[in-house]
Amino acid sequence: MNDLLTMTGIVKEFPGVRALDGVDLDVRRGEVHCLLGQNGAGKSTLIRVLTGAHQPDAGTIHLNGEEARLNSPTDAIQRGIAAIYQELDLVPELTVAENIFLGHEPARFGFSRRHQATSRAREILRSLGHSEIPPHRTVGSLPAAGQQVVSMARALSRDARLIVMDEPSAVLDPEEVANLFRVIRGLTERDVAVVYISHRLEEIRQIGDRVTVLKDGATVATGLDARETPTKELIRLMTGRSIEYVFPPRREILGTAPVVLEVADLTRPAEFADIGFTVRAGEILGLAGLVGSGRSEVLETVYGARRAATGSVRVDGRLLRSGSVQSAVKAGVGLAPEERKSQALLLDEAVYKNITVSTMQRFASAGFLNGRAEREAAAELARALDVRPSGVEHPVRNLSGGNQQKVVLARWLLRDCRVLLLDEPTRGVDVGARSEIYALIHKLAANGVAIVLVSSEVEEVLGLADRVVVLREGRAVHTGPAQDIDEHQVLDLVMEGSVA
Amino acid sequence: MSEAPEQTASTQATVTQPAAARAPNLLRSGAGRNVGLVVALVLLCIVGIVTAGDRFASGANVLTILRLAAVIGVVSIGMTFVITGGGIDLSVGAMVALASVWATTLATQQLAADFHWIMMVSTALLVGAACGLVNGLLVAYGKIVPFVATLAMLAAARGLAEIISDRRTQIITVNPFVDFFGGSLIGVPVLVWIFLLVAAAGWVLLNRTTFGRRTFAVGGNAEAARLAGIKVQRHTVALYILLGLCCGIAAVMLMARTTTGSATHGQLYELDAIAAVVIGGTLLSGGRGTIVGTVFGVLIFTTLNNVFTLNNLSISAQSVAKGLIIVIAVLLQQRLAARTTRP
Amino acid sequence: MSEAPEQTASTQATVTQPAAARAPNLLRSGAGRNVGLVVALVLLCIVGIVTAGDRFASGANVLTILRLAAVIGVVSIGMTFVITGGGIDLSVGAMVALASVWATTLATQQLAADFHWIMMVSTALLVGAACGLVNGLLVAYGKIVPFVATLAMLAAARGLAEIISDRRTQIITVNPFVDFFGGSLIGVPVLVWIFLLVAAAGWVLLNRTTFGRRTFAVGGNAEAARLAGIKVQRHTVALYILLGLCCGIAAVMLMARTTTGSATHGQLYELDAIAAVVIGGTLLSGGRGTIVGTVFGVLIFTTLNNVFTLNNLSISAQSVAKGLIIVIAVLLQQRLAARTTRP
Amino acid sequence: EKNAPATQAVAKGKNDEPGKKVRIGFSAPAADHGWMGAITKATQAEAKKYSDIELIVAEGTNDVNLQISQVETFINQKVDAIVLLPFDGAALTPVATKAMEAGITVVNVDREFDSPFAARTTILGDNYGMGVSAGTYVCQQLKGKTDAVVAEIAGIDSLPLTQDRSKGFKEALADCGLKVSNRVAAKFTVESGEEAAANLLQAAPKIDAIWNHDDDQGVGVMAAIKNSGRKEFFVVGGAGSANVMRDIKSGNSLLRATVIYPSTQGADGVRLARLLVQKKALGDLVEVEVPRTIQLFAPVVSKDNVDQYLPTAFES
Ligand SMILES: Nc1ncnc2c1ncn2[C@@H]1O[C@H](COP(=O)(O)OP(=O)(O)OP(=O)(O)O)[C@@H](O)[C@H]1O
Ligand SMILES: Nc1ncnc2c1ncn2[C@@H]1O[C@H](COP(=O)(O)OP(=O)(O)OP(=O)(O)O)[C@@H](O)[C@H]1O
Ligand SMILES: O[C@@H]1[C@@H](O)[C@H](O)OC[C@H]1O
Ligand SMILES: [Mg+2]
Ligand SMILES: [Mg+2]
Repeated sequence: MNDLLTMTGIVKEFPGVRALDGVDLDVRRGEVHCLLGQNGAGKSTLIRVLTGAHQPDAGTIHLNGEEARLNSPTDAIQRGIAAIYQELDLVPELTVAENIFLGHEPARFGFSRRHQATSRAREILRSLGHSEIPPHRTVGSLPAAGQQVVSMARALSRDARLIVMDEPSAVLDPEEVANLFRVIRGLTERDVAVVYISHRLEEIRQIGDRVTVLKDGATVATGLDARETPTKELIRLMTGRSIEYVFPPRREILGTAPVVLEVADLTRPAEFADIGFTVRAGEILGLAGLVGSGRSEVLETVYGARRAATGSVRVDGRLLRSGSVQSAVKAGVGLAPEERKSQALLLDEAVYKNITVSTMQRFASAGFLNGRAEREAAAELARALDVRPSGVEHPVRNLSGGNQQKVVLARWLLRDCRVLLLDEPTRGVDVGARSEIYALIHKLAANGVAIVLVSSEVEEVLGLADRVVVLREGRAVHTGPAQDIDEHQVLDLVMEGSVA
Repeated sequence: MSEAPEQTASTQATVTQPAAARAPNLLRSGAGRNVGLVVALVLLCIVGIVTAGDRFASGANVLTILRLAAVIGVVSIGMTFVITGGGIDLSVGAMVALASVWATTLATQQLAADFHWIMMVSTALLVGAACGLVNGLLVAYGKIVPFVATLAMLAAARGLAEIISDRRTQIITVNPFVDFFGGSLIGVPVLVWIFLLVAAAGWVLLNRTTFGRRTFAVGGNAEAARLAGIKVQRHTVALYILLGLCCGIAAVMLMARTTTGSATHGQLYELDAIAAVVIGGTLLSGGRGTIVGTVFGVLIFTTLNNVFTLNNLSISAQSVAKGLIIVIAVLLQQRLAARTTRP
Repeated sequence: MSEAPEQTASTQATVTQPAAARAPNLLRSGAGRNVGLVVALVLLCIVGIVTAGDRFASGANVLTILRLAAVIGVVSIGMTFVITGGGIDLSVGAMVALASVWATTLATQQLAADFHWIMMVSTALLVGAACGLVNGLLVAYGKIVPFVATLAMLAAARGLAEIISDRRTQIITVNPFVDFFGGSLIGVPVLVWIFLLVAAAGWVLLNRTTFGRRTFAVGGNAEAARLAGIKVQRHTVALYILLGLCCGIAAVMLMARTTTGSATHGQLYELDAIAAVVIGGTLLSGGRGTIVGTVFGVLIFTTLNNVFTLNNLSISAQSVAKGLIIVIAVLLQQRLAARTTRP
Repeated sequence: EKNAPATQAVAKGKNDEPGKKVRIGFSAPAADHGWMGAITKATQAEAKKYSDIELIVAEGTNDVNLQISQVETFINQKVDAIVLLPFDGAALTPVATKAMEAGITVVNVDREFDSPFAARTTILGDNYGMGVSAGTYVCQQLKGKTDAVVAEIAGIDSLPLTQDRSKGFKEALADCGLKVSNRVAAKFTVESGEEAAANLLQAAPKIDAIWNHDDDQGVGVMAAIKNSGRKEFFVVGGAGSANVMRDIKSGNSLLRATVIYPSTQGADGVRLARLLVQKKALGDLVEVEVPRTIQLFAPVVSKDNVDQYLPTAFES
């Protein structure tokens, strides 16, 4: 038998939620096994059962044909299972090398051998194509993508036979994804099996061998051929409906529409320089670029979360105070930040409170909140975005990653913004909800909101935006209408700085 | 602060949360989340009744417990806000002392005698609020960690209180003041009324207003709150002022109880108040807070002292018993809260 | 514990980190991160020299400062581990008291007289470690928040110490014990040697061993540590035992200094130790800790006391001055650390 | 000095004439209650009266380690004398001995060292005697009432001096067939006194007499009693604050008497230190050396003799 791992009838219950309701999964040596499912389908929970982080309520796990009880992460690690978790599981205060070797640092008599750790970390990072990440840098100071790389390096640092990757590509740009695939192929050549989770179906086609689809905590299909199975079929299995996400048709933006957002000569040394653009009412401006090109920084600076060294931001002609979020919010600017967990969510608070936190005043008279109105407004949006589970009273912490992202979006949709800055709005969002979000963005634009969109998926930028600004190493290398440029040209621009 | 064990997982920093946290309504409403505290308090009362009989169960004794709970209770309510908002305040006792001293100087008492005792009350409140303002500014704008900033305030405020009072116990001669605050209304001491009012107002403020909502947000994730457009710094200052005000109120109550103002008032209030708040279920790391829990926390500690005294227990034995009972109460609370909130 | 300031965004949980955090080497090495502390200490010394001249700068006075620093210093080193690991311990003073009492009972002293004074030392260490073990178990397995668990220990251990000693100060009659620990080696008091050794060992343990690495991990992100296969609970217990051991050592030192064991020893050490640790730059929320900073924190507080005593400041004014100086030292530290570590 | 106790009642004469300059270090526990605050105040006031005294006052502390280092600092400074009210007498003995060995005159105040070599002179109140005085007074007042309920409100219970007081009280009561039915401990502060008394009054529904160890905490005790409206007992105080004496004098208070525990001990210590350094004798004694031990008397002050004590009483 070629099966490395067989999970049968796995059940996992949380108070009030049956996250896994009899899941089966079998993984062969050296294959890339893709796990598909909508947000909240139970993918991450299954992974956590597999890595010993959760104990299943029922079901069995066989490794190499032997029954395995995984009582703790240590058990799983010892059996050669490593994981890249969806929610980054790094210690921000420790260095890159320390994080990579967390729990199995090279040591002699308890004394850590730091030079060995550093050189081995450097080696692994190089094999991942990231020799530029210094092993001694604190992980907390790395951008999301850098942290994702460290997470990958950690999984590789163990001699694992099975590596689980829970949405590793969500924060990666195309170049990085290609890099990742190269690494995965290297692994499978050495007979290491990979369980791969992603919402990007085209990735499944590129890297996957077989597919298992989860729906509502149960296996609905398994052993599907990753290349041959039609997309329509996969989506139908996942959602029970047949939708295909397409970008809504382009709208006409009137050249006469007033300019709402005006950014001029914005500079923050070491991050970006001389960034300028304007966005009209109803217009969607896309920012394309590689990880580290400074897109997030630009958005955060426009929002006042970072203070600009030079340059100005105007909304409806009024100058915003540099470095003041207040001033931006007052002028009607909203930001859905990139890092949902650290920058956006109040994890222990109920979904509805997370949604209304920026619009509280609307539900209050003399400072007293009208809880019902608040809940109703939040619930309506949650329904529109298909947040699951549908109740708005759950703490956000208990939601799946994609659903958390929807909550962040809902917050800003609730607020009538003049300008909406969206940083990776569909990160980790499933295909079904993705089309809802696209439709919403268009609807907002149609209502006259000026939108700035950052996404690592070039296709998304080009599909949604009216105009595109391409950033490279903190500088704008191209600005122009979206229909005048295609995906390849953008990729050339971000990598080379010019169209080949 | 602790770490994440598997089955009954429980760390604020973890994904796997204690079961209690999964029932948000019960949690905040106090009923579910506080079962353990209620049980602990009831058990204490049973012990009191069994060992001291009528002396414990009498109306007078209950009022004594409540009167004693009132002062630290008011401070603890204020502390609940600061801790929920992600801070801590070690200077509460010193602020109570300074406010009590300032409000009982000869000059203030003269003013009170000439006009109205309200002068003494406003002095105490002003002094408390001013200290809170300084704390808040140091923390929010000076970016000094709350522990250190308020430790500095602790030293400074007590020193100032000693200087102003010349280390004397200042006896209150304004009788209407003592009569009013020492008196009763419908059979319930005024001090207890004040405590009830502050607790009720605190509950409404924390759970039913935008101010309360912001407090949770600021304490839960300050950066997210900031990016959501909340004025985090200003709100932090407000929280410390609020606590300072509570300390001013507590000073007035203590002045009435002891008929004095003194630099030695309020010793170790910081520990008592934080203990009551934390036992009540408010997270020391911020973002989760409960006024009802705090009230129970205060009542448990006060009742404990009362039962001990009624039983004539030696102080040393009291200490040991106290340690044990705290542990038992908390364990009880955890187990019961976990059970009841599981559907 | 703190919150996100407006412009220069800086929460432990954020991606945008304070400038200091971007230079990990300097940060941990102590040199860069601690400039402010060094400057504060140097300023204090200058004040001492200017106001008290030779009396301050004399070798004897420096040794006095170091001897004073030694006892609380050892406790603070242990506290650095617990706080870095995401915990806190309020019971240190009580543990010191209990260990000192247990190690000086008639029975233990008899044993020591018959065999060797090492019996007293081992008793103190054992008692400290045992208390630490209980703290650790309550926190890691009982899942009681550290503040509450160690508050309970504080009450219980002091009570027990009072019961054992019958509230009498127990005088040490084992002269070799006093001679050894009260003596000097190469002109430096044994107590100071112990402090230096503990500090050095602490530094190595925290910065150069897997144990230290795990401490940072457990305090920085307990769930991540668990997922990485670290036995978080066991490690937490180990941290509290370590601190208990340090309290045992401190008890031995205090016994030597006072030739007594007493239930009143170690009063408010919890506050002093936490203050030194936090001023030193260790994050109260865990994940970041510095032994060098703690040593500076301890030295700043003890030098402050010394300068005050030399200068005959009025006692209340000393309090006020202390508050101000704490604030100034921390502000200085922040500004300077930010500047030097900025690339 | 309006607030300072008037000490002019004590020996005047040649001794007061300025002599050689004397530097005295003074260290005492934290002024966390009124009596301790009064001690330092009285000591400083006394020192100011003498042009030849330079008093160096260390921060009050309950950490014996810090207090030891304060004494070490005094030794390093080469002061002429040290007046020391130790937080714990036994714990400060070694460093006091070291000071003596360094040729510094040490005067021990209030809480006694456990070695005769640690101080040149010791001046202390009579804690045991206080308890005896209070007990004896209670016995007299409750003459023959053998089932009387006597309650005791102690001070900081972990201090040996509190136990000495309680012991004296218990033994004196035993002499007339009485016992302490209820005992609570406070912390010498007003606030703790009020709290302890409030609980005590609940614990004992009927009381005949209360002895409260400390008059500053007594302010709180009386506040609690007043609030309870109870009147069936009388109260005996301790230490002898001016407040309490005025109450006693007024005659309309439940507080009928107090036993003296002078807060002028530190002040006396400074005077003695000065005499010792200047090699003067104690006036009114034929003896040419200052005595080794001076134990102050712990008399009962009641309405009859209050006028005699009021002038030296401390304003708490
Ligand atoms: N600790 C928890 N407590 C309660 N419910 C939980 C917990 N963890 C997960 N759930 C619930 O279990 C279900 C499955 O979540 P899971 O994270 O496995 O989804 P997922 O398939 O990974 O989704 P996504 O694609 O969005 O990451 C969701 O409904 C989620 O709300
Ligand atoms: N892999 C990396 N390793 C180290 N530093 C990096 C890395 N990637 C980015 N940086 C740093 O982060 C800064 C900008 O990163 P940032 O995440 O804001 O870019 P971005 O364009 O928003 O990309 P993303 O959309 O992935 O967030 C750069 O100045 C660079 O110094
Ligand atoms: O501090 C004590 C004081 O309050 C008491 O009244 O007398 C003796 C002192 O030591
Ligand atoms: Mg997931
Ligand atoms: Mg970005």
